[in-house]
Amino acid sequence: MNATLRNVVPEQELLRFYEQMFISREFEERCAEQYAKGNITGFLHLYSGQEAVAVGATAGLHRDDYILSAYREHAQAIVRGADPRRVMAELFGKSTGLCKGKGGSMHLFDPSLNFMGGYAIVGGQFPIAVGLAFASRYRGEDRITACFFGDGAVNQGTFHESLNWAQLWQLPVLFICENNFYGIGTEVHRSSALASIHKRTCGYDIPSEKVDGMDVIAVYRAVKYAAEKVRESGRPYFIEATTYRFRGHSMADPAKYRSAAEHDVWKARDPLPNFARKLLEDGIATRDVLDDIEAKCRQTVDEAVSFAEESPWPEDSAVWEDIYV
Amino acid sequence: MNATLRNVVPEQELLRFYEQMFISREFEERCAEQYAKGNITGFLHLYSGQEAVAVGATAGLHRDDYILSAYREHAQAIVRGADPRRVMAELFGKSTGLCKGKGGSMHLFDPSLNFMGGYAIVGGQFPIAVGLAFASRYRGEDRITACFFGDGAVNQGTFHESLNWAQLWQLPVLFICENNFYGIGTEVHRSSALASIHKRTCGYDIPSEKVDGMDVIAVYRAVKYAAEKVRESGRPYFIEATTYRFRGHSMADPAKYRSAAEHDVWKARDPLPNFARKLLEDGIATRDVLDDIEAKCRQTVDEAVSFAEESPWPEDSAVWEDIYV
Amino acid sequence: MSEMTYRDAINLALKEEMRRDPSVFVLGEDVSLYEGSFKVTRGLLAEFGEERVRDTPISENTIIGVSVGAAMGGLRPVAELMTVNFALLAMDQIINHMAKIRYMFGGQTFLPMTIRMPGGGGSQLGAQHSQSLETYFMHCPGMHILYPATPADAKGLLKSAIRSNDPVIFLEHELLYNCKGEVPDDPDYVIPIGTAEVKRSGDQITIVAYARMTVLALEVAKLLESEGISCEVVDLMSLAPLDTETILTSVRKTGRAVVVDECWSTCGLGAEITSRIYTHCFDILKAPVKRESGLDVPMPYSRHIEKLCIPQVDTIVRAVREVMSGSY
Amino acid sequence: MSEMTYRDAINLALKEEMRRDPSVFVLGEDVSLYEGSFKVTRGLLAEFGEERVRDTPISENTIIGVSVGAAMGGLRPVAELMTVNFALLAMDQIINHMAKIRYMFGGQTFLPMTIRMPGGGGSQLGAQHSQSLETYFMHCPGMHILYPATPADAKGLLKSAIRSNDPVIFLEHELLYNCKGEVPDDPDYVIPIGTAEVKRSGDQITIVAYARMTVLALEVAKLLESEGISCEVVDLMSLAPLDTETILTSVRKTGRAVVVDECWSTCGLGAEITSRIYTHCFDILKAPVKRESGLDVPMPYSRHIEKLCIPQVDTIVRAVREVMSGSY
Ligand SMILES: Cc1ncc(C[n+]2csc(CCOP(=O)(O)OP(=O)(O)O)c2C)c(N)n1
Ligand SMILES: Cc1ncc(C[n+]2csc(CCOP(=O)(O)OP(=O)(O)O)c2C)c(N)n1
Ligand SMILES: [Mg+2]
Ligand SMILES: [Mg+2]
Repeated sequence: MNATLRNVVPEQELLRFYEQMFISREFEERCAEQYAKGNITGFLHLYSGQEAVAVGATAGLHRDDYILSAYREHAQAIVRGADPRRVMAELFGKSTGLCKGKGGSMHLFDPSLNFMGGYAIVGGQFPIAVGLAFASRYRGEDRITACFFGDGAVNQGTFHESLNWAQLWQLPVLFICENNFYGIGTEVHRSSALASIHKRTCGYDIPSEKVDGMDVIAVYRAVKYAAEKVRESGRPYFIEATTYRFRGHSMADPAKYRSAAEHDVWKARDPLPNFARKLLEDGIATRDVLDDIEAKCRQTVDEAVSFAEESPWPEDSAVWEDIYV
Repeated sequence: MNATLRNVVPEQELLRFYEQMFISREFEERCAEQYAKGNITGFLHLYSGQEAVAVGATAGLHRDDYILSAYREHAQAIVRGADPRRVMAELFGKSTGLCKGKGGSMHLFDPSLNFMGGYAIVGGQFPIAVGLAFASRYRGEDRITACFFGDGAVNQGTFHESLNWAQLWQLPVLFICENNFYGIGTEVHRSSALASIHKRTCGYDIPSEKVDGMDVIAVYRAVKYAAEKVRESGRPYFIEATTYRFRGHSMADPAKYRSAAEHDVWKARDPLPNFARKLLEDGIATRDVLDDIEAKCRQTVDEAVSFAEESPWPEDSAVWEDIYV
Repeated sequence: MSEMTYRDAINLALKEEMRRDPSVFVLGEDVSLYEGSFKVTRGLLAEFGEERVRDTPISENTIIGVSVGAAMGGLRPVAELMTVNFALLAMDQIINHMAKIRYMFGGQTFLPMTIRMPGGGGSQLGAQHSQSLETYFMHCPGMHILYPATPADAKGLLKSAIRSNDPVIFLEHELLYNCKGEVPDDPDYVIPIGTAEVKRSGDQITIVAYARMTVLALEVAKLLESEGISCEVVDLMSLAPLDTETILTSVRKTGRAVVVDECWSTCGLGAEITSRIYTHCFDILKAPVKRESGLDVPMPYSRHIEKLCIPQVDTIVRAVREVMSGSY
Repeated sequence: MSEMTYRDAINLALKEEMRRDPSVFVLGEDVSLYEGSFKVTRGLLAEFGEERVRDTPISENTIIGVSVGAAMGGLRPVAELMTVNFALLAMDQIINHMAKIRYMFGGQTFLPMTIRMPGGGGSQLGAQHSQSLETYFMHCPGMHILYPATPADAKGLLKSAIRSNDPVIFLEHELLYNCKGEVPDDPDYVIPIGTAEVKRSGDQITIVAYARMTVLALEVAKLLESEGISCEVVDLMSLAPLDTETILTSVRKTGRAVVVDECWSTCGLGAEITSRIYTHCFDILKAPVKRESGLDVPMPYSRHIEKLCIPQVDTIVRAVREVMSGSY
């Protein structure tokens, strides 16, 4: 196992995975706190539990590759490199936020990182991802587009139209479904006739596979392999990562539709402690090293909160800015 | 062969198939004439070449079953029992038309025949068909819903949403794709990543099959079988009938995107002369019998044209009627 | 009369109509097991069961299309779109189909269906989740549009909607769900579609408003009373058909008007109402009519600028004062 | 100057802009091999090849979404929706995405894209294929809306649209495609977005119109000249941003106005323009402003009743005469 891990990923990378997962979790939990305090408002969808997907997938992509996601995207933005301070400031609605406070939690965006947005309309990002991939090919860029979405999004018309289109035009899109088994309160088999989501690509001749989304290494390997396939072939590929959100859909949801037993099963598969255990068992890190990483993450998030608190509100005039060029 | 035909369908039925196909063709060709004269205006999409699908499929359904279609639906309405005079009057825009002249060629409707409409938005009829099927089940009616559509419609979001929905809710919908290989000027493999349309139902676990849409008996058998399956199981089924339109997409289309050679191949498969030949060969009809049928059809269409010509225009006040109950 | 929230009044109307008529059923995303994302359908599954209270996939256009088909097939669907913003995914079925089917089929069918949609801004939900799209529906003939301001109206109007044989769009304001009011207990309490109501009498100026804007207008009227400005508040309730007569009668009395709408200003419903007032009251107007509308911007997230985009008590007060001090 | 049709002027603008800028590409249903269902994209495939002139599946929402993505990725897509009616299938990408993306992402990206859409009624296409949806686009901030009346304007405006760094909706009237006019040969002939034009001077009454309604208004003006009624015709050209100043300047001169729009009357753009005229010209108006609009009905097929639903030369004449004989 030790050998395997090290063979797959350099030691420093493994520690980075842990750090990224940890800061993602920490960030979300602090968001919940700030929401309770009234510093964050609106809809807030936390990613806790799904960290292995964002971290593994992002590591499997090139930095030039485009990433798009839905509204549960804080971790994806941060893992791609967004400054946690500016993400938190965005959530506070401050002018120093990633989108000047105009987007909020659901609409993070940073083109300097090729992070092409969080979208709040379920399924809205599919065609946009296809269009970005077309632009890359048209311009002769060596880049693919990774499009994240949830299990609930696969029944939108855009899913179908976009998968067909990506394959028809032979575009380099990597579709990554984060199947956390629920769209708000609706379990996947209650919204999808074929609940095994990766199988739904058969109607478009798009190759697909399922991966354990609680295992950061598995996600990393699958995405790395798939991304290279997409890059070489110029054609789409589809990954379903099975995972779980430990919290409700949003802060308004106590998630009573899930049993405690179900929750426990998944809690036992929490990617953070499990990956930490592996790192320790395999001798890749000592507890001290992990403690240092965790402390550093906590501090970063502390700073993010302070930064957000101290930042100014947008000027009134901002209302009229950024509509037209 | 003789035995087979007679075994499958009673003799009188076979003659009725011929009559229905013939009147459908005759009706369309007279429409073309009336369009040239300026008596029919707007968009006019003719069915010539596809008659075996409407006739075979309708015969495979119960009279109580709902039928919905797109805008190329004159034959489907007439075969279901709509009065050709009132259909022609509708095309002329007369007040005696099936829809009082308000619908026109693309919007035939006759609830007394359970003919639930022609729709001009590609893919618009899918969800409506699903809703009708739900109403039938809810009300405990022993009826299924047959939904006709073209090969071009399968890439609309509604196709996907509706197939998933029909299977998820377990509704008695029979999807019948008339694959005439073109959506206006676009050949099916240029719009669908998976050009074998019946295979596209794999993502919804809906059984499907392909049938020769130029063979009225084949269509009849397939639909009869499928309709019973749908009726018994209460679940959707999908038929792809391969066919060809001998004319352009609409009267405005000279159809230059198809080769003469391709056209010839399909012309040789014209369901009318081929079925006539079979009836003669199998001794089911003499040439005289067929001549009589043809003459009768011509007369019916003549009468339809006269009726339409002589009918009055809608009153001005009709503009404000039929919006609200 | 019982005191209850706007949410509970809607819930009650749903239950009463479902009890009354077995052809009424409810469908939408998370309306059944989850009892609605705004909890409006609470208790429905328990009372009416799975066949009549149906969760759907996230397929908005098909939710409406299925409702159209079900209505054509003899049922009375009450569809919920989780918020009005998602109606933009269903415009094909709403505008191209629902609103036209009766007409284009020559009156041979009718669609007794209701679409319920929470909407409105002010909750820091950002540009894609804060729209007020009432004008989009009003512009298209073939359906009725209702938008209640109070719990009682919510009950009475929703019951009319469900009983109507025409398609009805029933809008609910997200910020009103927790507002309380007295609601008639009568299970046949219905408010006729197409009637506006003078919610407060006054004789110096008319404020025309609807939904949450009516609530603000009433606050404004109360506030300004102490300054000696007497405002009459006309609550539209039905956006389509629009009860022009009630508006004009009020303006003919007061001679001045402010029209408040929450949607984007340009081509918003305030333009239509203002235009009607001018056309019919031109000769008796004492001052130009003023529109107090949502700003023509996508909604920003940050609450400090979001509030600048939606009419507020103080901006309406300002508008009223301006019209009061204006003259011809 | 060369004489050509509205169709050919659009075609020329497309070709010139594609020659000028390799990032411009065209996509839509049947735009490539079939050269467009109205033959507007004739010759494009031959000159620019398959990568730049792209047929798409019948997936309207995705046509717009792909254009949004391509624009974000550095291209200048020019999407054709076969007719404006199908925009209702794409409202999610148009209104929820295209119009909001720049704003909600804090100005960090921009979408230099154009959507071309033929539209309008009068060809006996029935309720689902005869809509005039310009008001739906005007109501939503975040995009420009252009709608030319002449071949020259079609060329100049489409070129501005394609060069614009903001999303532009470019409407084309189906009944104007064969109309001819003189068109400037200059490959840099552009008409600034946001400017209306006085297409005919007059001093007794202003007719505000756009697209095919401008063509009718000009006929009306000519007709009425012989009766001694001098009409000024303001052609909007840009529906958003709306050039209010040009409208008001004209009305201030004439003191009377008829606003002609082809869309449904209620909450149509005529309401907005009328409301602006009243608000700003109240004191100088000599008679009430009249709106001559499409009827609030789904479009019937039969030509004998269809024509009652769209403003015609004689109905506009009647409206002008009415305003001329009215007074305050
Ligand atoms: C078009 C649309 N319909 C409905 C919603 C409301 N909504 C927000 S999230 C959600 C569930 C999505 O579930 P899934 O795709 O599985 O993502 P997850 O929340 O599990 O990450 C719904 C229905 C929406 N935002 N957009
Ligand atoms: C939503 C929508 N998009 C585009 C069109 C224009 N259009 C009319 S028919 C058609 C092609 C449809 O082809 P297919 O489904 O194969 O049917 P066929 O005409 O071959 O019978 C198109 C694109 C439309 N009517 N509706
Ligand atoms: Mg999910
Ligand atoms: Mg076809």
